[in-house]
Amino acid sequence: APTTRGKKLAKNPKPRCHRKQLHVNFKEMGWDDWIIAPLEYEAYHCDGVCDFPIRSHLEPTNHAIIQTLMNSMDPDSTPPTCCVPTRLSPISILYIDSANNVVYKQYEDMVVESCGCR
Amino acid sequence: APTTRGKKLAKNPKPRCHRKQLHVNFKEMGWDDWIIAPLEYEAYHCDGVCDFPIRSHLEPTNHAIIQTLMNSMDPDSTPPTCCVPTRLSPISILYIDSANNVVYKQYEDMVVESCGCR
Amino acid sequence: QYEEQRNTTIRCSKGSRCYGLWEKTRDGEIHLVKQGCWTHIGDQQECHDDRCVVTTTPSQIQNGTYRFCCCSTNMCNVNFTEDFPPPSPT
Repeated sequence: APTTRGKKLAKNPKPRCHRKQLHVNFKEMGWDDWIIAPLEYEAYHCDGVCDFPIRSHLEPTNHAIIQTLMNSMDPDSTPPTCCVPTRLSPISILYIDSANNVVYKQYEDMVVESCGCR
Repeated sequence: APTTRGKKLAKNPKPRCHRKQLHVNFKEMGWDDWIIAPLEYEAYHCDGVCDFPIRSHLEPTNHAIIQTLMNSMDPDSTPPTCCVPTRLSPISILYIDSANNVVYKQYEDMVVESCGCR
Repeated sequence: QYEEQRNTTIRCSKGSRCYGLWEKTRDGEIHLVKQGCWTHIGDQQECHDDRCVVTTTPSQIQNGTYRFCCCSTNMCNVNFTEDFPPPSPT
């Protein structure tokens, strides 16, 4: 693999923290016995590495900046920070409650809007 | 390893998501050329698995509950959620600014108070 | 806790501590630099003492002449004492 002054470039470096698709199918999860609609939706999820230095769009906390720096200095002593949702949005769901009523409700934190290192 | 109806018990299962110590030494990080005090502090960090079902004290979001369930159903299709700080607290820092003034400031999000799966 | 700043005394909020920062010159002269309330101390710090004792080797700023301490009783940061390891020979 090509090297830059002794630092071997990883053949296919894992992509940096970003949002990826995650298609949720309530039927496959067996939840269609209480959920009327929607029976599937795009939830997205976060994946990828949080390497040093953390890019500003990944909105690191001060703690994440420090932990990432310490991980870059000594990977064995400190784990890297993790790529997780930093902003989530709700979806509306129509479902049958335990008293057999049809209920319309907004479920919070169901769709990932952005990811970051924490 | 002992088995329970075919499901092999991991020899030493990785501990569940929890808070661990992380001692930060600003001198070792080379930051003692602008930080007067403190030169070290306990920042803690989060580590451990987020397995199904996520315990309530790990305060999962709805998205985290769904992602964890999907991961338990098909680990290859969906990664697990990640153990990250859910509550952080500030520390006070005395430092020298670029104009060589001594400044006292409260830095937010410097100490992990609790961890959760996100 | 009360604590003094330029001959005025201010009250620190509940749970916070007092701190002081001095400069100690090579020939032992001591100048007050800053005093105030230390509101967020983290687990580690020695701010729980009732006297202002400099326990950590000063940072390299200002050629190591700064003396910082924090403490937890009224007016405890009026002056300081030193109790830190001598810098290791380089």
